[in-house]
Amino acid sequence: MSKIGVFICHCGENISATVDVEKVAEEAAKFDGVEFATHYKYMCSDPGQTLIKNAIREKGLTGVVVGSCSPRMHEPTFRKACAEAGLNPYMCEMANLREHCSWVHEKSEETTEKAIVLIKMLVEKVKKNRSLNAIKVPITKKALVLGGGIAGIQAALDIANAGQQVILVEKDPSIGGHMSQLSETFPTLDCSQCILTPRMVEVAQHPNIKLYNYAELEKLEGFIGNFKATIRLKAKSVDYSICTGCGLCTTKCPSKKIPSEFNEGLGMRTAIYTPFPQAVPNKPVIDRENCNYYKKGVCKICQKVCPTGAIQYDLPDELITEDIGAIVIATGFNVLKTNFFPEYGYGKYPDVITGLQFERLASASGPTLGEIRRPSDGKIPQKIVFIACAGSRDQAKGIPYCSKICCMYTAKHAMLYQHKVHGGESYVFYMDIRAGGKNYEEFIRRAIEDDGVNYVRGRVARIYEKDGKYIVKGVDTLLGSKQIEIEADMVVLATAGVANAGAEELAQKMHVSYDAYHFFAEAHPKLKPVETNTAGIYLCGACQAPKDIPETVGMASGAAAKVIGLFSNDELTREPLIAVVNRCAPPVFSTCVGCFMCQTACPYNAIEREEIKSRNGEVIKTIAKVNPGLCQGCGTCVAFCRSKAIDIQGYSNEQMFAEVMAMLN
Amino acid sequence: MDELRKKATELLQSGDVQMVIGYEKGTKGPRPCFISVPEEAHKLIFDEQCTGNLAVYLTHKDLIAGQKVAITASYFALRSILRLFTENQLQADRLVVLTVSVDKQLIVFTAVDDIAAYLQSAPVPKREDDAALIARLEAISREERWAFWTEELSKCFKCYACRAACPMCYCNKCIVEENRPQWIQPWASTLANVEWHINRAMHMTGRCSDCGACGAACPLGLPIHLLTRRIVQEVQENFGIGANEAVQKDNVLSTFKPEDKENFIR
Amino acid sequence: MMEKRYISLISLKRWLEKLNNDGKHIYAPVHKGEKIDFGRISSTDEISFDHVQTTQSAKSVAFPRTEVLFSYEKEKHNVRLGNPASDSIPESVVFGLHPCDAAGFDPLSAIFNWDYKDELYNARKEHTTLVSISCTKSDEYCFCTSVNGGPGNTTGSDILLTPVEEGFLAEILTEKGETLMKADETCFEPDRGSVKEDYLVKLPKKFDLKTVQQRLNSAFESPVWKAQSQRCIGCGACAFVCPTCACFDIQEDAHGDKGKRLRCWDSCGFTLFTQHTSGHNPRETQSQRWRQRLLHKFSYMPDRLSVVGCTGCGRCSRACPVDMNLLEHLISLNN
Amino acid sequence: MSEFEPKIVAFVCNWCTYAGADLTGTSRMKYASNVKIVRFPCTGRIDFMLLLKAFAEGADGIIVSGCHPNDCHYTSGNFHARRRWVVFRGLLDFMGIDVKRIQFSWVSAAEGAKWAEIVNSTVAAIRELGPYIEYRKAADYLAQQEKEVFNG
Repeated sequence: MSKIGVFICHCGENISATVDVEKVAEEAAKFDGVEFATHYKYMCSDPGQTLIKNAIREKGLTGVVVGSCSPRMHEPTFRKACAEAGLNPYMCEMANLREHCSWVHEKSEETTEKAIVLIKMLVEKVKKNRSLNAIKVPITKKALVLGGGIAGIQAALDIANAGQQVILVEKDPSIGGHMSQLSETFPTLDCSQCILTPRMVEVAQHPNIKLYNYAELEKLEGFIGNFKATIRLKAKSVDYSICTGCGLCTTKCPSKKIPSEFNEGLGMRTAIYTPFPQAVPNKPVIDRENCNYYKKGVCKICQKVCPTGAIQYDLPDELITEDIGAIVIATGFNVLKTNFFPEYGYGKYPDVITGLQFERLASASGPTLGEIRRPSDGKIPQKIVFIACAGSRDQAKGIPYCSKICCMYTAKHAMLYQHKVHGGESYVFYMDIRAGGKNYEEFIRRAIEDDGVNYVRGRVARIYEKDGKYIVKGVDTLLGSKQIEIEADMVVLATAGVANAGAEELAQKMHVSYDAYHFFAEAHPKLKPVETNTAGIYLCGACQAPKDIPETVGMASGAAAKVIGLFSNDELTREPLIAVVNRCAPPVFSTCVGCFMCQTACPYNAIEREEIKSRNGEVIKTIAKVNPGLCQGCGTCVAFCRSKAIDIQGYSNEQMFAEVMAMLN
Repeated sequence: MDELRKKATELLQSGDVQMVIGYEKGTKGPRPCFISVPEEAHKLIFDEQCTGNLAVYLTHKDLIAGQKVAITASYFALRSILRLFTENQLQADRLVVLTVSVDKQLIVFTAVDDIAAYLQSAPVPKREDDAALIARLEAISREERWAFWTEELSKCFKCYACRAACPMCYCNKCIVEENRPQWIQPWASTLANVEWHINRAMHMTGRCSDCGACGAACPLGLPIHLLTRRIVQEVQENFGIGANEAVQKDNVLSTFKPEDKENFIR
Repeated sequence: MMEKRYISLISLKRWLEKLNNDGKHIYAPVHKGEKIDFGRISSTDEISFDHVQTTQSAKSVAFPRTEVLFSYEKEKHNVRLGNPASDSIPESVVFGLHPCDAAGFDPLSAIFNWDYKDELYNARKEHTTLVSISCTKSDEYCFCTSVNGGPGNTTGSDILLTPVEEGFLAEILTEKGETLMKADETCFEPDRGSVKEDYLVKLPKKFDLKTVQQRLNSAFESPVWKAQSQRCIGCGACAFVCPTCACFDIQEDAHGDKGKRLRCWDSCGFTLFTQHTSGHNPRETQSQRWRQRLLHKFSYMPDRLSVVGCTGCGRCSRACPVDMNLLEHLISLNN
Repeated sequence: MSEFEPKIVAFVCNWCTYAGADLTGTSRMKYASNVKIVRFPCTGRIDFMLLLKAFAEGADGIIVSGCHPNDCHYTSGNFHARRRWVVFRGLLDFMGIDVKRIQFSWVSAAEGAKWAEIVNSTVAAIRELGPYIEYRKAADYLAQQEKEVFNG
């Protein structure tokens, strides 16, 4: 039998000015199951709370309804007060007599009547409340960072420096990512490698970071604090425990004509290779697809020349599993290739290149040692055209979004060109110049004003080859859509930043959401930019959307802070207002029929499968089970469940039903 | 039909399946039958009159009892079977699905995807009478529709033949039997019946094969299958998802599109 | 008592109109969509004389599908109870039911009176007069002659009308029937001496009831139940249309502090009918439930209440969505 | 005769509309007292049966309100709810249930004024439509027992 206490607050005069609080308390005392009802000037004050606590102790109350302000304001206050008096905090409910009644209605009998009904609703609800306990989830204090670009490096270092263990997984032979390919960085024009390489080395040497290069996430199971990650270590054909990284093998390898990924195809590499001289780890791998030994069964030159005998051709892929508490996704992005553009020659013109290729040309460590030369004939282009928004903001290409970094790097490219090719002429075709950021706009102005880059507002319709020149046809919309033609020696497309190939597959593997462009989706566009919908998995860098280095680094530190925060406790404590699947005695076990339609409705992948087995291990029934570590308590599954096998604590079917019935009867 | 009987005999003889769920000649029309020995396979029939949705038996645990079974499925039953797969109620390696096409060809499905492909290519059996009644109901005023449905549904005595005949109603505790809280008044009276049928129809969203078995099962002849029919139409018209597609989708109501209709929302 | 009269169709209608004008509630077979079923009539033109069988039996005149047993109102610690006013039960006439339906009230009354005398059932039955019409037609589902009945059987009826040329032979069988006749006795003419049997449909016996009963006595563990029930989908259609099925459930119609306690039809064919709170179900499978249905009607009721729980009306078979033909199953038990 | 005062139930989500209604209060905007709010975690939680129950128990009108699309605290609960209401409304209308009595809306935590407007306009609209007796009548099986003894 319920013994409910009802406590009506005057809130000074905020409530009592329009609501007859005495009458509300008087009427409430008459409700079935109400043991005690009273009113007081300030229920949230110390004496007010003491009033409630004393009543709980003296009357042996089983539930409390406080009629006062919005529960969004003082629900924690009153629940805590109840807990202090020995009543389960979840046996306390609040009726909103202020924001939803006294403040929005005039003083009248109707207003008091409404207040009485609001109290009645919550009295009926609280009768159906159940005692709940906070949910505790143990935490494995080890983070997994996916991707060793600047985002992953920053996140890994931040977490490691906070004293937590990190596993960094990089799919390529070296960490460094796109940033290691860049020449100089805007808006300061400092050398990218100069600022990045120390960080890379720090990663390699950090006692709290375990680096797996040439590795990929194979499988992810579990949930926040308790993931189990299976990582595939791709066969390197080199025993890293013996290899000293002397590099002799790479100089002797006879397959030297393999386009270098690091140089965006503008240079060549060998079959056994380290992607670039500053690679971390600075040890080679064999590219089995291009190696003579794997292709034809003969060669083995690298093995012969290796002074330590580190080359082992039959090393297989290895699968390792790690217990992980949190994950940071930092898998980065890619750029569209030139063959995506029929109007610009489908990639068949060798001197129509992407911005990333231009970075390699401009880089001192690049194939031309930093000189701007045409890939086709090595000549220095005297006239160059940069086309911004190549693919970006183009509905027809299916990329309506802005790639965000192109305006800045195009200005940088033009500037670098002007610095390196004296007397050269550069043109930038653009739609708008987007230069929001510290010192960004100034940087653009410098390109135009100091370095004399010609900015043309308009789109390029076509590029074709004529007499060894590229004829770039476009319009200048600022000059009344005047047709212009430029005879260029070289064209650089600022191609759109796109999600990495395989991002979708990875997202599915990890049960995180992704958007229509296969970028990973943040949990909330404003308030949860580094979280994903799956608790314990965080995002940073360009895998979420194209972004520049400072933003990436900031986001990486943000994600790291989330991980460090999570790891600051041994257990995760969560509000128990979550969904639960009912269980009942055999032979029924649960009214859940295992259709798993709830699973598709859950935004948090909190619904798992549970097999109910007989004593001899035979599966009797497979039913849904809510993972309390993941469920956020939205209750969407509850409304979907046909047989009402799932219910949500705190907003249960009985509670909501009772409220509606009480309101209308 | 000979081909069907031959196949059934073969399946039973070889031990590939232990039971064939099919139709036999009944008192007035075809009725479900369960053949466990090859000698009885001659009883099997399959023609246009075989419209009852046999998929309902696939979730009868006492009947199936862990056996591998074959089923002769009508067009709509195939949809239900697809849906039961989607909802994890069937195991592909425990079921052989057969049908007879419009041009009298026996078809043995070897993969679930083949069923989907067949449904896409085979003509959907038409039910003109229902379309006409729906059109008539749409043409009259809301008040008249309410009068029509309360009159019809006031007759319902809640024998739950509609539920029992439906392959998708396999819950071991139906919402109408749930009494904490009592969502639906379980007794027979007009509003209690209206509530039941609204629930039945809503629960079919994206799951209904549109077979009409619920209406056909009703001993009082109430046109309750129009409600599920309507749901199928709503899903098609508002979300562009046809019944063949819907039954394969995890959950039509949770696979939203940001641009879904919301002209009724302020 | 038994008195024979003759009544012409025109007089019959006049008599019914008189009864209607006297304030009696008259229920008769009427067209409902494509089906024929009982309904309260306001005009005799609505009555169907032409059908083999109505969809439902006439039992709901005494045992409605949903009935209020009592109402209550809570006031803090007190509860006020309200009893349904049994004196408000209207005087009713069920017209045009067939002998198998009238006979159905015997087993029904037996069930509602074997230990507790059910007040509401008895009051409703008391206020009802049954004017039946003998059968001149039958179909493949009918088997009244095999269960002690017949197309002109008088059991249970207060008045039995048998269609003879242009009118009806009226057998006034009970005092209730006589009272009803006397509402306008001018409508009834003296008996014309028609031989009733000549007008009745001929319905040969399909099985021997005694044999079936004997077989059932030892058939509890028989595999026949499983074989017969395979097709059954476990709905309640058979029970709800049956003139003798009397299972009910008690439900609560609660609205805040007020509510009503209801009695509603239930069926032993439903899974949940026997399911315990613990999850245990003594009749777990459909075959057990099917066995219960048959044994109850053909073994337990004859044994304990001395009345067969089936009148051979065939409704269950007509209503069954999957053609569970009772007659067919009884014949197979017989053989 | 006094004017008909409709009973209106509002089913709202905790994060947007409930907070929006709080803002209406803190802004001291006045609205009709006919509406009473039931708080849910999310519109995705709102069971369609609760709407029918409200009508059966005497509500003349219903407001269902939550976060604007893309603003859901739980990312997609309101999208799920929206699909549910599309189908539900279609079915109700087909059965002749008066869908004009159900007002769906998106009210954010910042839209205190919109909440007041939604309440007032809904109250006015329901007042115009009158009490929803038509629906409640069907609930009264005692009144209908006569008809229902033989099931219609």
